[in-house]
Amino acid sequence: MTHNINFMVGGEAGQGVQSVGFLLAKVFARSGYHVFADQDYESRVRGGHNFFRVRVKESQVMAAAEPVDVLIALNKESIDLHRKEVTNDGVIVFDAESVKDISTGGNLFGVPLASIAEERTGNKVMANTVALAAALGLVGYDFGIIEKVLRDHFGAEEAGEDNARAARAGYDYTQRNFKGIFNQRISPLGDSKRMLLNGNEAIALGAIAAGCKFIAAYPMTPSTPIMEYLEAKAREFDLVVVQPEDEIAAINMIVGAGYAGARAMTATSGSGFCLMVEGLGLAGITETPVVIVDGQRSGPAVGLPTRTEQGDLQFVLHAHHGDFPRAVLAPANVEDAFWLTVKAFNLAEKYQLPVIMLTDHYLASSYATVERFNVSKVTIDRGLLFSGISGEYLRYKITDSGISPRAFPGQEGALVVADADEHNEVGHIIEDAETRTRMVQKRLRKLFGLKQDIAPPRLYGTERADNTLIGWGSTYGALREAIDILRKEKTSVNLLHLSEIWPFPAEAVADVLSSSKNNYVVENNATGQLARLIRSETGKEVDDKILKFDGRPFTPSQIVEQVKKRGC
Amino acid sequence: MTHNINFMVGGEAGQGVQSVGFLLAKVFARSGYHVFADQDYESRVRGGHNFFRVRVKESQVMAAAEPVDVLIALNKESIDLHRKEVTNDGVIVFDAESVKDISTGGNLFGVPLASIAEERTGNKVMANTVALAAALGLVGYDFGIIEKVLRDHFGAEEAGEDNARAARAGYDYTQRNFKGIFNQRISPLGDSKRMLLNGNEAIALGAIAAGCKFIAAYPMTPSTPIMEYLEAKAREFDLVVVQPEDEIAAINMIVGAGYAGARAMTATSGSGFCLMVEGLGLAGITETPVVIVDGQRSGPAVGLPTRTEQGDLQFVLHAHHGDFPRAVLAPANVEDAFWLTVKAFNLAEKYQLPVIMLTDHYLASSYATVERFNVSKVTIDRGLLFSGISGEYLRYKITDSGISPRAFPGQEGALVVADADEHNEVGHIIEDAETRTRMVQKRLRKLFGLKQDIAPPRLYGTERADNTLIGWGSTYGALREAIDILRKEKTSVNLLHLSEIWPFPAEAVADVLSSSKNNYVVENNATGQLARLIRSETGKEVDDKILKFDGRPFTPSQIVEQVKKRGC
Amino acid sequence: MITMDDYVGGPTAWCPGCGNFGILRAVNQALVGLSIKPHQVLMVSGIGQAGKLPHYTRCNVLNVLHGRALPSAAGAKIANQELFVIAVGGDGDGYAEGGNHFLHAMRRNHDITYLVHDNQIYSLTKGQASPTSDLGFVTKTTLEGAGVPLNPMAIAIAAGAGFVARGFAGDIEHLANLIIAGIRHKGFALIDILQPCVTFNHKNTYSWYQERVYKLEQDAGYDPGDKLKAFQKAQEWGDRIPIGIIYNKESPTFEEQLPALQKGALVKQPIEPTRVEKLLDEFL
Amino acid sequence: MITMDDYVGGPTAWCPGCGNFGILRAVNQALVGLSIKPHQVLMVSGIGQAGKLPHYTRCNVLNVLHGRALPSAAGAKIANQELFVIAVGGDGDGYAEGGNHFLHAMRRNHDITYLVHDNQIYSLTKGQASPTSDLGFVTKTTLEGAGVPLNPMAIAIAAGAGFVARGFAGDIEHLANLIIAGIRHKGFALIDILQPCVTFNHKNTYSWYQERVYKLEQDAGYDPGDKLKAFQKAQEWGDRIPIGIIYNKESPTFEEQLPALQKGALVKQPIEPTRVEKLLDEFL
Ligand SMILES: Cc1ncc(C[n+]2csc(CCOP(=O)(O)OP(=O)(O)O)c2C)c(N)n1
Ligand SMILES: Cc1ncc(C[n+]2csc(CCOP(=O)(O)OP(=O)(O)O)c2C)c(N)n1
Ligand code: SF4
Ligand code: SF4
Ligand SMILES: [Mg+2]
Ligand SMILES: [Mg+2]
Repeated sequence: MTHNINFMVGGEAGQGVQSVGFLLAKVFARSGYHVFADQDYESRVRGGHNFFRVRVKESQVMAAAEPVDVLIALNKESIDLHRKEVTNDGVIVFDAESVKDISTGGNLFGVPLASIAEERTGNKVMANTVALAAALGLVGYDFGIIEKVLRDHFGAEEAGEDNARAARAGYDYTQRNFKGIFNQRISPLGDSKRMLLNGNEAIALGAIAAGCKFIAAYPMTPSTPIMEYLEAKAREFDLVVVQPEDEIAAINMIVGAGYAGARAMTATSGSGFCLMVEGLGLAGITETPVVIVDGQRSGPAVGLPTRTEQGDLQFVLHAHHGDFPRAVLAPANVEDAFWLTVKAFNLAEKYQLPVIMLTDHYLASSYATVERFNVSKVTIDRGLLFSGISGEYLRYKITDSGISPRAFPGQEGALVVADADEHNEVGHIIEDAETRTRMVQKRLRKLFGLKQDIAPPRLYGTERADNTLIGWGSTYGALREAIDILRKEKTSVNLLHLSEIWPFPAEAVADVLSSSKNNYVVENNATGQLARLIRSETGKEVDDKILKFDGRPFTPSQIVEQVKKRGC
Repeated sequence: MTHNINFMVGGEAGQGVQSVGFLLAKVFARSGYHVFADQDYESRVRGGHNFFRVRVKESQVMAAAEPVDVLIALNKESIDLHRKEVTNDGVIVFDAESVKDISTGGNLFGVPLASIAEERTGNKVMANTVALAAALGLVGYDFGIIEKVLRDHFGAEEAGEDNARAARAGYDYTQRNFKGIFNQRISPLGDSKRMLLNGNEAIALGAIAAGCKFIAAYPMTPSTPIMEYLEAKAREFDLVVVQPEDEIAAINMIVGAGYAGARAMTATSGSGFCLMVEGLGLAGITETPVVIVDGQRSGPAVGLPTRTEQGDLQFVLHAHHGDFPRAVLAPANVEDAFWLTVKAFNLAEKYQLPVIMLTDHYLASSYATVERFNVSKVTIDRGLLFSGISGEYLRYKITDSGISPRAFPGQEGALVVADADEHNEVGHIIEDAETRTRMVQKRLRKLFGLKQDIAPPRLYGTERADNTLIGWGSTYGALREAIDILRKEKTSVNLLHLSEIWPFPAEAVADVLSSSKNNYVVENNATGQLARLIRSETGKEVDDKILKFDGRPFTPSQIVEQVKKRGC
Repeated sequence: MITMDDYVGGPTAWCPGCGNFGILRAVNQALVGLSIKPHQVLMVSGIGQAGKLPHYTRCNVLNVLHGRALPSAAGAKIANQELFVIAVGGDGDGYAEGGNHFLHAMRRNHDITYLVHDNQIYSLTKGQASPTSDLGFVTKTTLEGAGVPLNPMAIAIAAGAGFVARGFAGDIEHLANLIIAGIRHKGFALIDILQPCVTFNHKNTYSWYQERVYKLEQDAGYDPGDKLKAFQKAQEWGDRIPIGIIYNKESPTFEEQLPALQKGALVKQPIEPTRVEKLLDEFL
Repeated sequence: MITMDDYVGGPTAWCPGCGNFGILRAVNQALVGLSIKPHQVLMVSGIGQAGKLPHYTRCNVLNVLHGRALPSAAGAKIANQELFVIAVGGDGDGYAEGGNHFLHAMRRNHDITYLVHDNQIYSLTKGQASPTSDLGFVTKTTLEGAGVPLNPMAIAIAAGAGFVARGFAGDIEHLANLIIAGIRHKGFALIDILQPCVTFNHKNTYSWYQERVYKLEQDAGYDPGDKLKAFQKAQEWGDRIPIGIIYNKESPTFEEQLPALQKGALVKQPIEPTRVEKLLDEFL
């Protein structure tokens, strides 16, 4: 009886890889397991090769990892490409009808997916469900749970019924034909209150919880699902979701909405963010709260549209001409994604500035089980608001904190004047040196307060260690698992991880770096952008960089291997 | 007999401040003097307050500076605002007709500009010329030179004639009425072969010399004059100048032209550069040579549209998602502007990448005398070109240098495939990890060669000194003059100045910093962007920052004062 | 009662004699004519001489980036539909840099009034061609003469704008009435305003316009409800230039089609984090 | 002789049955029909399913950013007027992200042919509304139904395009002839191509289009030279959808008005640094 099993579903785009994989994840999540699932797909809609990995574990699982116990191959290519990843006692379930020229036997189990589907439901499309259940039959999972998940997913009506029937047949087929051949068994652990969701969904939920009312976004992988989710909930939650002509419109729309007093956001990826850079500074100088999600992918330009990267860090920190404050948050995982989104909206309004959420394709599209978010802990901080009439309203009143009370247009007694030119306290255009200097300083003073609101970086493992791995954003899970592996092997190593990146927690980072003999950044980019940031903020140079920029996420073992290569 | 005199012309926008100032500068430049002239004006077309300063010196003069010997006030406000800047034995020449409520005498000389103009030419507009000549009459300058400059400027016909007549009258008026009252005298030094031009003009000339054929640019202060100059010369030099719908079109047009094989450029300021960021990365991944001039001004957003700043440094270094090579050059002065523009085009083609020229409002619009450019020294390096037919042409052939031979579309036997997606050697879209990794590395390898082509920073003053001032770009002149002043006062100080900024000459900078006790960056921005860059590239933190971000340029004495404040 | 005194703004930075003064006066007259209070008005402007206008009257002001008045105005209108939102900008701002927003804001039919100060030139940047510069017009960037101009009236009609009008800064009464009609219009209202730039456009002067403009209202036979006729009318430019409402047809606005706004202005709707609970259930 | 073999490109990544295959074939047929050699052709494309097309034929390719095919194409054409420059992209690419370039490239009349694969949906990003999605069309981002669509034909006519046509991916012969006419046309030629997306657009299918399209050439009375008639024709969408040349009128191209290009392609003109000497004199 094992409690740790890795599945992979492989096939062409359009074959339903994603849906089989997701349902597989759901089945286990429902019955008490921890699950982590990531997807690998090409920038095309049909054909090519996609896969979806589902790691199932009794204890927390936080990252994608290589070894495959059960490969569900919807086409031959999946076998060819992934055979070598399958563990020694792993199995490959494939479609016996479409995959012809392959010798079965060994760990290869052919199942006539389409015929079974057709036979039981009259619909070949159900072949996917057959495959799903066949795999589960192989590990002898509880069919009741499978059925329940399918019915919940496809609805109680005919579709649910048909899927359940197809599943039963697939399940029975492997149970009947391959019983005892595959050794691993896994059984439900019991009911779970955990949620299964991906980074994009967590951000969308965070936005709704935080009272975001307006989303203007132009579709772009990997962030499109955020707007799609919000659109799906728009009616119920009184949201306005607009897909405008381009990203420039998107950012300028949310500045308009933020100025008018509605919490507003946009979501995009690097190319779209490029187009938002001017608007970012507009939010900066007009001191308008906005939240911008940048889901990173492999650049530059179009790059690899459906692949992950952490290549936007230095860009989002320095985007726009001139100096003004901003905050940059990079969630470590799905849970972080929810809470940091809430925080983003609060920081944006408290400090009246743009907040950038840096995710990436990997975090955005990977599913993880998390404890249900304790929504009662969500607080809303709308910042300093103008109260009543006391002479002329000064939108940009010079204060010690740099924060001027906000009024929303429409209030009698307070005309709200905001300007992209340098301005005086009222908001009107000025040209003189003194006012200019005071306004720049006022805006930059907000950084002092903001810095206090930035949580210190996470430290994982012992407080001191010979080796320190340093990471940021979505690599957190892989790094933690790598640390666990290394420590089991008696390496003295800990992890310093940043998810609240700007204003940079320089002292905390410098402290940890001073206390470790060797330190390595681990980054999903080509030059080590965090390493550079650390150096510019602390003067400390990290000893080495473990970099990966092929569009694929780090797995724990890849990190372990790289660390070992460096002789520690 | 003095050989160092500072003029200032003040008045409303529309009164001709710029033209009087420029002609003044020209008169002295023509007759052997070194001249530096800067302008201060508002973002409006009429009214407000503008001034134009002209420093005239027997030896090199490199920056704007405060004390005014002769103030030519075209309105009362100019007297009110600048009176205190006038030296003890300085004078103020003003329009006796429009400036009424002022008591003359002391150092105030009223001249009835308009009446004189009207009387002599029947045209009040000539009042400016009267003012110019009146001021020159006061210092007893050679009238022949004035007349020559006016005739050259306004043409031999009626306009030249009228201006010469108006000038004569103004000159005679002060000669007659104020003879001997003002003590300073200045006489021509002889014929000069020096040119008088501003940063924008130098860039435009550099572009023509370098063989730039195509300029697509959207008007934006301070860079608009570059495209305007090129348009003025388009017919003669077979240039194409296009003012498209926006900056996005501009950058994408020059990528198209660069791909097709024409040297191409654009010129803008921060806001426009924001809109070009996506196109910058397009040039990066397609490996297309383009030259982008970013004339910095006070940001963020619209900021102070007609004021200077050095606020784009970190932005242009990090603009765009993902890592790819680029070069950043920031001319120190007018001469640099010419030569670095030539270099920019060569680097762009040699390394097939975007080159950014970072100027600012101050450099762009200030006039200086420089020795005639030795154009025979201009070399053209078009980089590695594809020669003939050897199998399939590989636009992105993997090489050690990272440079792949370029072919231009239209050649038989070489189809040129360029792609903003990640691609293989041919140029077609790929998805695999290996090709991706190799392509990123190939592109980044170009930095090694590029780095060799970056000139070391300038060191001025002794090689070692107790104090080192560090600057970049247009502050060079003010810094050098500041160093001269400080050294005269026996301060041990030298200057480290960067005008070829990226790839960063880290070793050279680190060397100098290690050898000085105290070092200070001097920057026209609010946070010390170079200081941060130095730290990220060398790990060294500068001791202090002398910053100015009010939209006005540093003068030597302001730097001296700040240095002294810091106790050295 | 609202009077012109309510709309007295700060000192202006325009050239004496600039057509913008007439537009400013017409705007104020229109707001007074409609008895709208300053705090109910939001003017969103771009960058250019035109974009400065909101600073010179009294109301809520959002002066944004060059070319971006329309999306910011739309965002503000969506956030608070109770505001009278007026977008303002120049011909370069609106038809060049902002061309894409122009197209799509009309298509979506946001309920905003858009005033384009069309001086056929870039004036704040001192004299480059604009998309509406007349064919052959020589500017600092078109020494060979400008190309074929963009026809904002025709494009607006083609893009689905429901209120397409042309005004003249030299006829303040007429313009004020157009602005009133534009603000009253449910949906996107474009008012392109012929605006003499006395400094940089020495062709399209007050008298040049004066000699050419004629009022569509005075042509009893003209029906602004007919799209085809309107498109034909929109082609007129030269010896005779029509001013007035060229096309007028109401259709559902973007904002009125948004279910969320049925419950009132977004900015007035409460934030209730716990409502998200039921969504969490869906992920179990 | 040029044959279809000259235009055999790499493997495609489109869905089986996609309308793009018909367009690809028509493009190749047109190029063969015109006897143009691959190295004389430059295809510049944006990002989307449509933007991949140039990779699937054989010619010079510049595959740029989403929405930016037109300015890059214009830049390349200006640099080397000898190339046949064809810009390619989707409806989102061209009419949303690239809307501003669309307007102004037509106004300037660059001598390029622009093929818009109009599937009325964003397909590469998996099913969001495009500017041409039919009114009320439900997509992932328009669950309440899409708004009023943009009418590319009407806008093109209003913006001054000289060749405005609509093709259908399901009629390859007809489309190939349109592309031939477009390439032959001196100046900007827009060909909007009805392109069934079999995966994400289940409304505007092959048969939906098939039932509605009719050929303008077969209407002897139709005169594509009449702008007003063309604008009227451009309004037709629904039960009957005209394909063919809706508007056609040549006028001077942008490139032919550039004095520098009279001396030949820019890329072939020499670089002579010392010519700048005489300009230096002007600064003395
Ligand atoms: C992104 C960007 N590009 C360029 C500019 C510079 N700029 C300011 S105003 C203007 C054009 C002004 O013309 P128009 O919009 O017609 O307004 P006008 O001054 O004529 O009223 C330009 C190009 C800018 N501020 N921002
Ligand atoms: C600046 C930018 N924004 C968004 C995207 C994401 N994106 C890629 S293709 C596409 C739209 C595709 O629709 P369309 O242009 O109609 O082409 P189709 O795929 O339908 O052929 C989008 C939004 C991008 N690549 N770049
Ligand atoms: S430059 Fe022209 S538009 Fe601008 S204020 Fe002066 S007259 Fe008016
Ligand atoms: S998604 Fe649609 S447009 Fe894209 S390849 Fe498939 S069928 Fe064609
Ligand atoms: Mg204008
Ligand atoms: Mg499409």
